[in-house]
Amino acid sequence: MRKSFIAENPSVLWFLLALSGFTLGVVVLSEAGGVAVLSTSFVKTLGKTLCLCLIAVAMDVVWGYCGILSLGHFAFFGIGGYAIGMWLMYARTETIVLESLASQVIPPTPQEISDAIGNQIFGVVGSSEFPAIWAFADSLFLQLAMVVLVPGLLALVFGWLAFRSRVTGVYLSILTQAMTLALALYLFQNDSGLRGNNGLSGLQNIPGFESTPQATISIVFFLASAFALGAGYVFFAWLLSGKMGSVVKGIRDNEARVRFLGYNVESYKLLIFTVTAIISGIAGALYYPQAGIINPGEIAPIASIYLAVWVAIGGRGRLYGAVIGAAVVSLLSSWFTGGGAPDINLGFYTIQWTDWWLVLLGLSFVAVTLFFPKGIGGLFDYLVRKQP
Amino acid sequence: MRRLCLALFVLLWPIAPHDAAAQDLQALLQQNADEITKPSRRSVGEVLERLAASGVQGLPVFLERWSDKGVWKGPDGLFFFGEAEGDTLQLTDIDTGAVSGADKDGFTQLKPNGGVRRVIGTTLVQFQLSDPDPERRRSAVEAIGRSPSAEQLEPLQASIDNDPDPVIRARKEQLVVFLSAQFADSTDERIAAIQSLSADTSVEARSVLNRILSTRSFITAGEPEGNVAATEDASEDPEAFYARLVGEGLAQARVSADDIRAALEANVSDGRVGTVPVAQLGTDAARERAYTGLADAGRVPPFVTTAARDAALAAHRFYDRYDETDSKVTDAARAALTSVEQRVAFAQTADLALDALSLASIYFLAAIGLAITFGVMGVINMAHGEFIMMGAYTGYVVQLFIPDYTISILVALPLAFALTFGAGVTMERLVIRHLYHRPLETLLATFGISIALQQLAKNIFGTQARPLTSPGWLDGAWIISDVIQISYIRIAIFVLALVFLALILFVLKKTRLGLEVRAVTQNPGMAASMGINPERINMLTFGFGSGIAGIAGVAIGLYAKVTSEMGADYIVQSFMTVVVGGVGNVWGTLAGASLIGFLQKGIEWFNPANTLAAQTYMILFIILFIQFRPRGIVALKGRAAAD
Amino acid sequence: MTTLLEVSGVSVTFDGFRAINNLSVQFAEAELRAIIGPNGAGKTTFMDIVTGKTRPDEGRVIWGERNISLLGLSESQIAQEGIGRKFQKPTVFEDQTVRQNLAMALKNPRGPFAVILHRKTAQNAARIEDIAEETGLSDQLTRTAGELSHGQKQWLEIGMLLAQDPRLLLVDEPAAGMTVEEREKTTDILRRAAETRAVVVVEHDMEFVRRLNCKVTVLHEGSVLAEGSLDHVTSDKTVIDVYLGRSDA
Amino acid sequence: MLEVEDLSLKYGQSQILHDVSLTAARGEVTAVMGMNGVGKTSLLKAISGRHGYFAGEIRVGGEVLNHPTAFEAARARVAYVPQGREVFPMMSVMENLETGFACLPREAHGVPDEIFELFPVLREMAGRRGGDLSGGQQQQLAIARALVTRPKVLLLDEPTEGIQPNIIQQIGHTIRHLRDKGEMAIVLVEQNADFAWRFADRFVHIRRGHVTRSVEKAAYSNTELLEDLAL
Repeated sequence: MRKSFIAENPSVLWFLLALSGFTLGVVVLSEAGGVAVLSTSFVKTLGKTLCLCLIAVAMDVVWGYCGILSLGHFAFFGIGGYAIGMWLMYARTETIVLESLASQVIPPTPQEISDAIGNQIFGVVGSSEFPAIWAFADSLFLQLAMVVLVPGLLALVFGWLAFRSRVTGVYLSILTQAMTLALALYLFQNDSGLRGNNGLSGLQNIPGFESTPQATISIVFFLASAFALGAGYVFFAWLLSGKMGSVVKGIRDNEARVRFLGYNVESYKLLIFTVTAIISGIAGALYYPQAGIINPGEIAPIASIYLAVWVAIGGRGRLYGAVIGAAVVSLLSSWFTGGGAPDINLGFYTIQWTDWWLVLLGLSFVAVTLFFPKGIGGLFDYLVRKQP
Repeated sequence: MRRLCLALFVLLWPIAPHDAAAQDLQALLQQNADEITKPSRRSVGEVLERLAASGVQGLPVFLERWSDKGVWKGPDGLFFFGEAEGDTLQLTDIDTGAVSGADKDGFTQLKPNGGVRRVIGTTLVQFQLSDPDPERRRSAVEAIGRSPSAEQLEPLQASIDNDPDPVIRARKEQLVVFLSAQFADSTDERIAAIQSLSADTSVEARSVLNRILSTRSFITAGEPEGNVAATEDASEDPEAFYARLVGEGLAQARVSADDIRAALEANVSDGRVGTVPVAQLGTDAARERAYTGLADAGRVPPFVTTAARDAALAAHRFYDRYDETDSKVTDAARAALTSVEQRVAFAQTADLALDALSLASIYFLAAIGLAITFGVMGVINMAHGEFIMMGAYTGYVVQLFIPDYTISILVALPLAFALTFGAGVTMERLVIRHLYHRPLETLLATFGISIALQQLAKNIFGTQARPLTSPGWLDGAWIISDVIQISYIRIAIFVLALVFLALILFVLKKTRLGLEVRAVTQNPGMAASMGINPERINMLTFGFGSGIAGIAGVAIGLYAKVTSEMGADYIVQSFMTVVVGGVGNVWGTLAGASLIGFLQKGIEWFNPANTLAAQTYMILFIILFIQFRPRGIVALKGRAAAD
Repeated sequence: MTTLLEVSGVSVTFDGFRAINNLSVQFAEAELRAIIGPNGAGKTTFMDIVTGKTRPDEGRVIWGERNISLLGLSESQIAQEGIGRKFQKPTVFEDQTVRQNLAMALKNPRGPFAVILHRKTAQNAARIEDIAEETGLSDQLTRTAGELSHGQKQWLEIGMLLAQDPRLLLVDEPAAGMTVEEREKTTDILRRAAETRAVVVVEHDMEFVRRLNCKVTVLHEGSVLAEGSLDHVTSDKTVIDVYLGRSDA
Repeated sequence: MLEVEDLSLKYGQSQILHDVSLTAARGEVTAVMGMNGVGKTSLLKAISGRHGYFAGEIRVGGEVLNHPTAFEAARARVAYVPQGREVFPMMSVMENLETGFACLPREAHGVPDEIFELFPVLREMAGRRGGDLSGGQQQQLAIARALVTRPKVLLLDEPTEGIQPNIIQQIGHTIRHLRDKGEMAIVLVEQNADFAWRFADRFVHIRRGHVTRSVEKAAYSNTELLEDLAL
């Protein structure tokens, strides 16, 4: 069966080959790999980009394949980041606190340790109590479970409400945007239990590996991200390869027809919505340890809009299109906004790309929507069709 | 007695000028020279009474100068008004007003102490209450309002009837009630005054009642004494109550976790505390054991056990006692305060409703343009928020050129409309037109425009907030009572929303354009068959909707900050307004805006400190609301609603 | 002949307009039936009610030997009960191949997890071949449905209905826009299908109905005007009046 | 006045009309006859610009309308009364009539009294919403609305469908009155044989998208008409 799956989907094989080649190249060229052409921070950028590609693939499945323009998937991404961030921050603070308490004459009690950690983490929002949602923060296993469970449950409940009442199209998009905004506003509060707009920080320090250089850690996370992207890609390609793919695309193209064929459209949408939310959460959990910091601004509705932009530019309805879109646009973004692009001197005005990149992005997005609805991925069709 | 005397005097003061010639002030002062030179808080009252009783002229001026340390005593014992200039004094005769100079030597300045000055001040106020100058009377009345005291009651009462100014008289009457409630001699008088306050929601009246009801906490081993306000239940928070016992010296302090650690740290020897090895001290149980060992050895204070604590608490009663001893008075005050608080709550509800109304106006202004384009063309314009922003920046730029805020606003409103109208038409022609019947694509393309416009604004105007100053006549607030007030700017926005509602209804119902717009909304195909150019209507509608956004931007900019991101703050709310209200319907948008405005204020009322939480809950509510009314509050029925 | 579907006393009103007015009609197992009637007679609304798209204001819709009421069921549940529907405009999934279209319609478990784990079987493949054969699409299986001609799309949709293996097939204007040869072929497909199940055809084209050679129900203003053979109903005076608009009607 | 030559059109991929030609003269009523679904409505939609066509030519008063949009057809004075009336449901009767001003110069804005004389009921109902009228009243409103545009060609799609007999009579008389005025060509799509026979001057039969007969009333008989329409 696996053989036939690959045989029917040669693009999966090509993608995995390309990803492996890229991964190998980066590892060899990194500081940890010895050649040290790529700086650690650039390896991190690449690792983060892979995570963004993964969520873009999820977005493509829910939008490009199932026709639900969700403006909420970055919220799930953020939740995944918060879930892992809680453990990272707790465990690291615990290490620091234990070190400082070790110099005391008598050993600390568990209560004293917990108070000290709470003080460290929540002092910034004027509190030292541990909120209920941190109940499992000391357990890596449970927080990893949260990475999957919280986005999954949220998507399940929200999706059930939305699909049940047959909210579709533009309305659904706006509803998902409202959900994202509600979550962001909630997190912005100081008493949300997640440090308000300070967010969680110091996530690049992995507890237990304090002495490992960041160069090595960055490569480990890069590899993990590459693996997650590859696995996620294959998973979605497999999910959509057979009859499931037919039904899901059928829902996108003609929901009523699928319903009259006897399929319960709502449960399919719910499944796709929830599964992609979970993958988004996993992508977030890999992204933020590389980014080092997460705050509610990351969840703001605009982030999910950018996600849609990547997928649209890359080409909807094909998984590699989403990967290309996310990689190209987000890398270009960091190149332009990071001062990598040379300024253009017009004589009377100098175009600084740090300022003008977003204008360019916005307008090119309009152009893509108007003139190239198939995005960059559409070029492949063109090439493939030309050959025979 | 003294008070009555004074009152009588004050009453007669303006009408019956005494035989001034009979005695001049200097002579009178000389008779009381000792007390005046060295007044004490106790003696000065009698002196003042004597002075006042004489009815001599110029006394108020003297009292004022005395109180301000402006009276000097000469070597001959005469009093002068004096002003020191270096070593010399400029002297003014108290009776004649003749001015002379003198060397400072030999003169002593009278420096009454604070207590004395207060007594002088009180007497002075009594004079001022009947002063012919209304300004002085007013300031005297306000002085009483600021620091009321018992002895002011009678002179105040006495001065009412002869006051020619109705405003001051009313204020005096009000203050008399306040003072009688607190200081009247008979209980009945006080209760009557208190009862008359039960309809007064002013902060002052409430503070009078609260002052009457002021309490202090007491702890007793026996029965509570005096006018008991409430007894407290120590079991609610035993530690806190025990701490009060400790604070009163009635019990021994509990040993805290910190105390234990400090004691243990101080008593480590040979790696042990008592018999417990230090390494084991990482649990509360072990620490307690070690501490008990120390306590048994008498080296640290013993534990106060929980049982001992509870026994101590049981042996004592905690209660609040009114400072006012008469329970009839406090009962009346309590009843009056309850009634006042009910009224205050009612007024607060009204205030909240006004607040909600102005918020609803803003949402209406922000959303109506969107509703029009959405309704007529089925197009979602994500750049609508950026049009709001453009309007606000237009206002800002106009103010750079036109310094007069009133004129600049009047210029900015039409200019903002024109600019955003143009922007809307351009966008419709270049982008939207090509994407009809592809609503999700329109959503995306307008995202792109929104991103570009936002960054463009950032490039031009920078990231910091720009001011859009409202004209002076919009500053301040319309104060209806101490509880209900509403700023003029919000009233202006409310009026603007009403004007726009009227304008939009007028355009839609009474103009040729409106007729054609409605025809296209209801049946685009048939409208075209009637010769209506759908492209022109779409273009104009889009322009009109965008233009309104521009005007909304000016209005919002007046009370909120103008930033490149302000559009994003309103866009989701605007969509919610349209979706909740029902698409393509002015009244629906109005209903949606009202619902969201009132809802948000309502939630804020439960949790006033946190507007973010209010917004979160509001959005959750809306998500649930759409479950039950997916087509919004005002859902069009039948053909017009199809698709 | 047992009753498969019984519609009795059904009425539905849209904004004061009575689209269906106290309609009662029955269909038997393995029956071919044509429903004709002028525009606005309520033919499409009748189908909407049976397939669960529209909820009637009153009346009963009873299905099968277990006498299930269809009114409480969702569209997908009704489809799973064995009622297939073909729309007036051909609605096939144009992005997918003919084979995928048919595979999606094949009678198999409809739950998402069953669908994910569903793998191709020889039995299913054979069934697809059979249906393609029956609808004349054998050569087209690998083509994208969007590339088919109008007639082929109509057949594909009928094929999808057959793949569902329904007990009742509701077919809305299958011959619209077809050439003469295509019409004939469509008639054959429908008549063959009706050998094993009930097939209800809504059609304007009298010649097409004549060729179906079956019992005809005439709808007018939301209720049944006449029922019987085509010759019987076309000689019915009220039917002629409705169709030809005799002013003395 | 109206000439249609070899018109062919498709719905999606199915061809509905094959080389349909007809001529409608000023001061005449041309009846387009045929069963449901033969393409009569499609023909009117093509002429009124509501649906595209892929071959053929449409001329009004000798001028070619080159694939007009609905708006352009209206400007060329082709007025369309669609099947199902399509009055604007949320607008008053008066407003419905006023939509017809769109293709008139400003000075011509005004509902001619003649319209209220033809349809007195509309004057009574002027303030009522279009959606609240009965079917017959809506039909009268739709015709009146078309007349407001001062048409050269009036396209009527089944004006008698679902309407009580007395109103049918009234509509018939209106059509006759308009014909006698001789200002416009009237194209009447009908299934009602009696009605068509009484008010039409020329008959065009369409069957399966082809014109099967085109004949003047003088050379035709009621019996032949019924035969042509036979079920």
